[in-house]
Amino acid sequence: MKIDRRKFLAGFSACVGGGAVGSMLSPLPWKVMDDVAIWTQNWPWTPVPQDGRYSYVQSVCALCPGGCGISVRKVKSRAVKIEGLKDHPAGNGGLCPLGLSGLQYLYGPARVKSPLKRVGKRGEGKWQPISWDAAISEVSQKLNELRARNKPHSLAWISGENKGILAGLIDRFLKVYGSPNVLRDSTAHDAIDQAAYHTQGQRGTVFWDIENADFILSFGAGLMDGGWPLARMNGFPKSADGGKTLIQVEARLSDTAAKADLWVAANPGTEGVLALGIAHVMIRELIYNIDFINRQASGFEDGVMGGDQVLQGFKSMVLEKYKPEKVSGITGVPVDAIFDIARRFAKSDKAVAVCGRGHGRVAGCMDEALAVHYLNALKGNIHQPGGVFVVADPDYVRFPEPGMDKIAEYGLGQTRVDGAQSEKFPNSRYLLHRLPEIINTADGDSPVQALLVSGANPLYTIPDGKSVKKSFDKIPFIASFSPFMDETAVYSDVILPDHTYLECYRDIVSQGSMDGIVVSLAKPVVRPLYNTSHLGDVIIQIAKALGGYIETAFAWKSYESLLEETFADNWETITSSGYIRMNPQIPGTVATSFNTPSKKFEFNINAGAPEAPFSSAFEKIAMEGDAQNYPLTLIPYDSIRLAGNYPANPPFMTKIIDDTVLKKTHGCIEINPATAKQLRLSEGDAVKLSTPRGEADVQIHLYEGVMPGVIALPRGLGHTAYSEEWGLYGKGVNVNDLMGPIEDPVSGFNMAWGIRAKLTKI
Amino acid sequence: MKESATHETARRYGMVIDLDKCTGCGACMVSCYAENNVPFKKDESNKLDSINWIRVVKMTNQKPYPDTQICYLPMPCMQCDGVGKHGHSPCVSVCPAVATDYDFTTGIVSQIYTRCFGCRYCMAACPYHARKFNWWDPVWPADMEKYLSPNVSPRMRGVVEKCSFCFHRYQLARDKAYQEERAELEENEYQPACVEACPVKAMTFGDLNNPAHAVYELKNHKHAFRLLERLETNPKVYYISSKEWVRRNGDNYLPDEAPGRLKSKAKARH
Amino acid sequence: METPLIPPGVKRCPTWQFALWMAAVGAVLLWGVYAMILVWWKGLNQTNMNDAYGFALWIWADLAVIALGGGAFFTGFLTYIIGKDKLKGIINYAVIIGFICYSSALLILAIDIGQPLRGWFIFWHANVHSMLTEVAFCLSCYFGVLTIEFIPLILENPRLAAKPFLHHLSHNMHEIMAVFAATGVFLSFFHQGSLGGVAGVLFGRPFAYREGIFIWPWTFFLFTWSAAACGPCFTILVTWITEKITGKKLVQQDVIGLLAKIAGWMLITYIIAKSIDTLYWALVTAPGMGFTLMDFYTDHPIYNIGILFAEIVLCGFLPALILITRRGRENGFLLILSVLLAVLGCSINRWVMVLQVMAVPVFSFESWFLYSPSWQEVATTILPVAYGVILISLAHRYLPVFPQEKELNPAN
Amino acid sequence: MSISDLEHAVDPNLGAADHPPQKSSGWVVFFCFMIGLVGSLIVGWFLFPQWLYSEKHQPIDFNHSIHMDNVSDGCNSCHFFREDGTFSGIPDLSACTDCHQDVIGSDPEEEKFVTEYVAQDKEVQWLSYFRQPDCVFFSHAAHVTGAGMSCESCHGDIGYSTHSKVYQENIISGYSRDIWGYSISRFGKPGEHDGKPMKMNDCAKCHLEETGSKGACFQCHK
Repeated sequence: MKIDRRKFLAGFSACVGGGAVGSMLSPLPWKVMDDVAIWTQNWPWTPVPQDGRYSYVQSVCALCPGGCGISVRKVKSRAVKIEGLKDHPAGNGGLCPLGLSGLQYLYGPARVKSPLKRVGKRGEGKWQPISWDAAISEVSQKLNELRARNKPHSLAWISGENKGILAGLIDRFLKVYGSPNVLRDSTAHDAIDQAAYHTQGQRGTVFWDIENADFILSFGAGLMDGGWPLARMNGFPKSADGGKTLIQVEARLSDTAAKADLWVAANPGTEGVLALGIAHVMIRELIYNIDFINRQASGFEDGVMGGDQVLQGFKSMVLEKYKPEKVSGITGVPVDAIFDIARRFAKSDKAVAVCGRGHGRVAGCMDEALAVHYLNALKGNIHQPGGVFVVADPDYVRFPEPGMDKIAEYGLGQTRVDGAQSEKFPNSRYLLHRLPEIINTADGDSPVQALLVSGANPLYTIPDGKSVKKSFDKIPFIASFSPFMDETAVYSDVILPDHTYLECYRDIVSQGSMDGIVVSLAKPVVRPLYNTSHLGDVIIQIAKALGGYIETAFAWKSYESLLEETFADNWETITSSGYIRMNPQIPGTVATSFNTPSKKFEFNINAGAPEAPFSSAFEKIAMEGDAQNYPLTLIPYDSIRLAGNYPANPPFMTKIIDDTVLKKTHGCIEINPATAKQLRLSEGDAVKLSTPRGEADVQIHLYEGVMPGVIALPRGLGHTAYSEEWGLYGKGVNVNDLMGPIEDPVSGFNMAWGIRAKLTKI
Repeated sequence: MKESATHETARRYGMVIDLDKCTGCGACMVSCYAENNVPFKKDESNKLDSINWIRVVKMTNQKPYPDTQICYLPMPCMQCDGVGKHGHSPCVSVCPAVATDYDFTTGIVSQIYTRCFGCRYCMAACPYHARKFNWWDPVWPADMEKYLSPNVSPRMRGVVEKCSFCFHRYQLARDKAYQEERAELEENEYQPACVEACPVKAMTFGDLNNPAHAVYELKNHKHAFRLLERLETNPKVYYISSKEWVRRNGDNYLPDEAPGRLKSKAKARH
Repeated sequence: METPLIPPGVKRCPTWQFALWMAAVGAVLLWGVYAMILVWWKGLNQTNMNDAYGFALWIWADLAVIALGGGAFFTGFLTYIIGKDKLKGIINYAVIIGFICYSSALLILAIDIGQPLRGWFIFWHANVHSMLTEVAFCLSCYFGVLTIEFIPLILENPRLAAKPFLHHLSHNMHEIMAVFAATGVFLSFFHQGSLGGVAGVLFGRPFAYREGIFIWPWTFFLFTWSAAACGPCFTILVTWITEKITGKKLVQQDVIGLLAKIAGWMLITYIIAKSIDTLYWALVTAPGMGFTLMDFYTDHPIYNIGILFAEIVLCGFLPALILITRRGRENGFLLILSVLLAVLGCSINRWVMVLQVMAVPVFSFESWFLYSPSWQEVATTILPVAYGVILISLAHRYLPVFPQEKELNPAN
Repeated sequence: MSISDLEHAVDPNLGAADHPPQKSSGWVVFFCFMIGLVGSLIVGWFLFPQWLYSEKHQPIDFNHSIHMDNVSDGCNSCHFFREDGTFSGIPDLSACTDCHQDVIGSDPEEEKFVTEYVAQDKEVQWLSYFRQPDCVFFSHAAHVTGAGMSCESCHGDIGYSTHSKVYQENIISGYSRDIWGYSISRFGKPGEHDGKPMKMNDCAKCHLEETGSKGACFQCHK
């Protein structure tokens, strides 16, 4: 038979047809269809989290100074979730979004996985992994060299560790080495503590007894914007089950202002003036705590200074200079409102006035801190429940006095590079923001020859980024101990990565309360993931490498053994319960606690701290830039959804940022619709933001809650480091780059709250 | 242990959120991400393709400075009981493949990712935008897969997901109860992650049918309301706000209508 | 010598011309296929849809082509069941257009779902309460019916008809076509209606929600009705376009006139019902949910109140009134204008009932949700158009689609 | 078929009617049809199941029976409930090392276990015959503690096996064959001593019988 094309086609079709029928009658198509569907339900690239025994490790959060207790849920050896730890004195089970995101730092792509040595140009991002021995000798060689050149004081250490054993180790290391230059960020607390020192003569940390207060008069403090553990705000704001009163003074409707009973929209920079206006009303209407003032205060009434010179007392100064009408003119707060606030504050049972803008990461103006502190004195709530306490810092970190050699003694005798603790600023411990300018204007070599950085990201956080970078370029050697590839780590010469707080022991000192200061113990929740090393151990290792008496001063076996040794009798308690309390407060012990020459609360600050006489102007705080070229005022603001300082926002936090704050890579600038209308700007417009310090491209967001004429940018955006997968890289604007520091004449602190700015449409 | 197959909801788990307390911190959202293996992308600024099982919406009273007020509104899945509380929530009735159902023992609306084939009809049906679509394959960079919880299965691209009131916590609590030979759960044994995480305790969770649970009383607060009550979706998430403009924002009203007057009508109906 | 491929007695363009035409349309098709593969491979992130706007361009295209493919069932109904024999002059073409529309609709659905390999769950794990389930079942079944209706026509290709088996098969299928037509009408009634139900049952979406009877919202009936009205209009429109392109008269004008007249009456009754529905919705249903009519419209170029006017008056009453008057129908320009308007009107209706539903904010604090399609969406939406053009070109060239063609165009 | 092919024999002067219907060789068509039919049936019923499952062996041939003889609490001894009500499933190495710190028997598999795993502190990558996919939440507590079911009622007599059976993995879905059940057609029932099939329908069937309802989705899904 001849098989032609037609026959072949017919046969082939029949065969295919038969095959189709046969297949349908077999399991093949149906099973394949089902199995393929099952395959889509279990795509190999969709992870399957392994199950196992669940356990919880109790520890403490180290991502901000709050030190809230955390409970970490584990599945076998993996940490899967961080939750608030109930019954922990800090946080009491509550945790902010940052603390909840902690595991993203631990497992995230921004980790530095081993010691690294720079091989490219600085900041280029080319690294070579090196061994720990090599990394430590990189540092010790440099340090040996400085000592050999008799320049130990040209070593500086920028440290984010403020309290506790690590801070103690760093202080001790520099002391033994021979440098006075431990540099730390000054926060609002530094100003407030100093105000307390001037008026009460007590050194220590101020805390406001929020828990027991029923009325808070807040001068811009971001109580609910992440500056404070939110759980402490229990009862504020008012709600269906009662609650306490909060008055928020702020130029922008922040989350705190939104939750306040009353939002007082004062001109930015006039908070101190407003406080004195309120004081004026209290004094005039005799609604201040007359008993306290009469018995416990000095300098309130006019005094006599030898001869017929009259020393003007606080009372007449305020009555004379801060009449509500005048204050209203300066602050923009209606006269009625000033009276109203003063009366409500005065008549509340337990009222307290607080300050510190936003997260309180900028020290601010001494006048403002003083004015607010005076209000508390007028209320008579010093060392009273619901009032203000000054607590001595915990002194559990006690090391034996180290030996010193000549070089170290010489170095320690030099003045600090940042000018803190100098004759000019005797009471300010650190003035980190002054460092760039000092280096940049120094003749010849940089006064800092080697810089070590731990727990801080100065390249991001110090104002005026450009000049910070310029000053870093002049420092021959920079080493970072950061566990993350942050801006400063990227710009360093060698990185000796620390563990994260979830991989090691660490003592964390929380904010104080009536029950005392809480010292918590961070525990290793998981074993270290990478080739990192505890900063404490690294310090001991470096000391060992330096040898001699320095080695002897750090003769501990390891950080852990030092920790155990330090807590001694408390070790049992702190490991089992997770925390110990120190220095509990006994309310009302005022008379014994004021340490001024008069043993009273001093309204006359110069009598309070005679070593640093100054006079306060109590005026609106100045601002950089001229109104002619820069018609608007730029203020930075803090948000609880943005980690403004160190470390940078984790992806979960970035995910909850509103699209009115960050849109794709554009940071949004808040502007009042009325102001925008004048400038012919509308929602979403791309604009160039210029200040005397720099410029940036931003996007307009119309916000009724920001004062006309003022524009607001959030802190915490505009990162240029971390991993790109971190989701924050190159997004928005770092407002620190657009502002310069303004030096407080009394303390030297940075008191800049804003800067003049202009917007031009692109 | 036969479970009733009749359509009467034994327990109706629900939530009462006090908007006066909520500070908009976002801890509920982050806690939810961590609890439920919610992924993140490099850019999450387009909130319309960003997966959130609970969103905190910022509302303002639209008044000029300085009379402006803002109120944060956390919105999980409302776990609607549907018209007449028969479990016909807007989304359940439309799903063509039974990838979502109403559980008559808890009143919780499920979403089964492996059943869902991504038609998105339920998203169109839900007026609360509680349902989110996986437009992308989820990716956890570096070692981040290690923090994934085994109690919630990660979702693949192409399916819808939504808040489950942390049903796995209910399951785990029940396992524990079995082990301890108990039949009933205590109020505090089953709490969703968001409720537990709220640092200001603005959220309360429990069985709306159980007089011993806090939500039972709270839902009858004079300032309590639900979102879009007039659509008869019968949400199980209640809100409390002392501000009239907030309550008004919770639903739609003709110019001559006011929330208070209508609400009593709505309550009488159900 | 083999049997020729082209039906006898008709004139077709030269091969090269046809090839060129096919190549041009084929290029568009390939573009669409490329986009389709992208969507399947990379997922729906290739579109500009989002969580608020989860139904978008191609779902509108899907609904529109199903409505416009309604010409097949309604013409079949008129031809085989009512017995309007005159319409046999156009029924073949109506079936082909229906086949194209429905196969496109199924393809679009396969692209639109996030997990195409699990698409069969809609059948296997069906939820009988869902309008979409009803759509899927009826759509697939009716597509099967259309295929069966299409097969005899394919078998009439001269070369296939040369085989006795196929010839007889074709003949016998023709004999029982009325049964399939009836089945098609039944299935179409339900799935067209269910598509209307898809939006109408959304009681969480005040813009879409309609009251109704038993489980069926009024949109259920309106959709069926409008498909019956506008489907034939689309058939007429496509026939006219085909005639213009081929430069030949293919269907007798009285056939067109009859279909247009019926469509006109369907349209006028539909648009009256639609107006009543709209009024009831605007005055009773929506206010009951706290909405006024103007809450549903904004000053956006697409989502403004003009769209309601366009749908009901400009693309509803106007074409309906033209089509029901003899003078209107007999004026070639007015006829084509009115069928075009009717087709537009139906498409607008589907757009409004699906896409505007997504755009309208339900909360007073929300703003409008806007969306514009990505190129992948546009390409995959054009894909069925290219595919339809190709199928029509092939069918016209090789199949005796128009029985009156020979008569209307005597050879030379 | 390309256009030109189609066009090849076109002669506009000839219509279909001019060609006499050609004789079709019916038996050839029938024969080819049968080849296709039978061939595909063989493929579908016999070759396909072979191809669908890949066979894997347990890293250690485990003897359940001998363990059952030596433990006090039956299955519970190794597969126990934790305090929180979760089920431990396949034991970790640490559970084995209680007894197997050193080789205690004469079985070469045990020796392999001790030298390759215990000595090196390496977990054994057991293959789980009944591992449900990630989307499933299965509560052993509800079934065993709550409903009083025995292990055997689902897992069969695995506790009396002396060798680990071959693990068959579906190469498309990755499931263990035991989830599907033994026979590909699912005709017939699994043997008395076999584990039960564990696809969703199997669960639902039992739930319907025992509780009167298939249960809500979330009862078994996560």
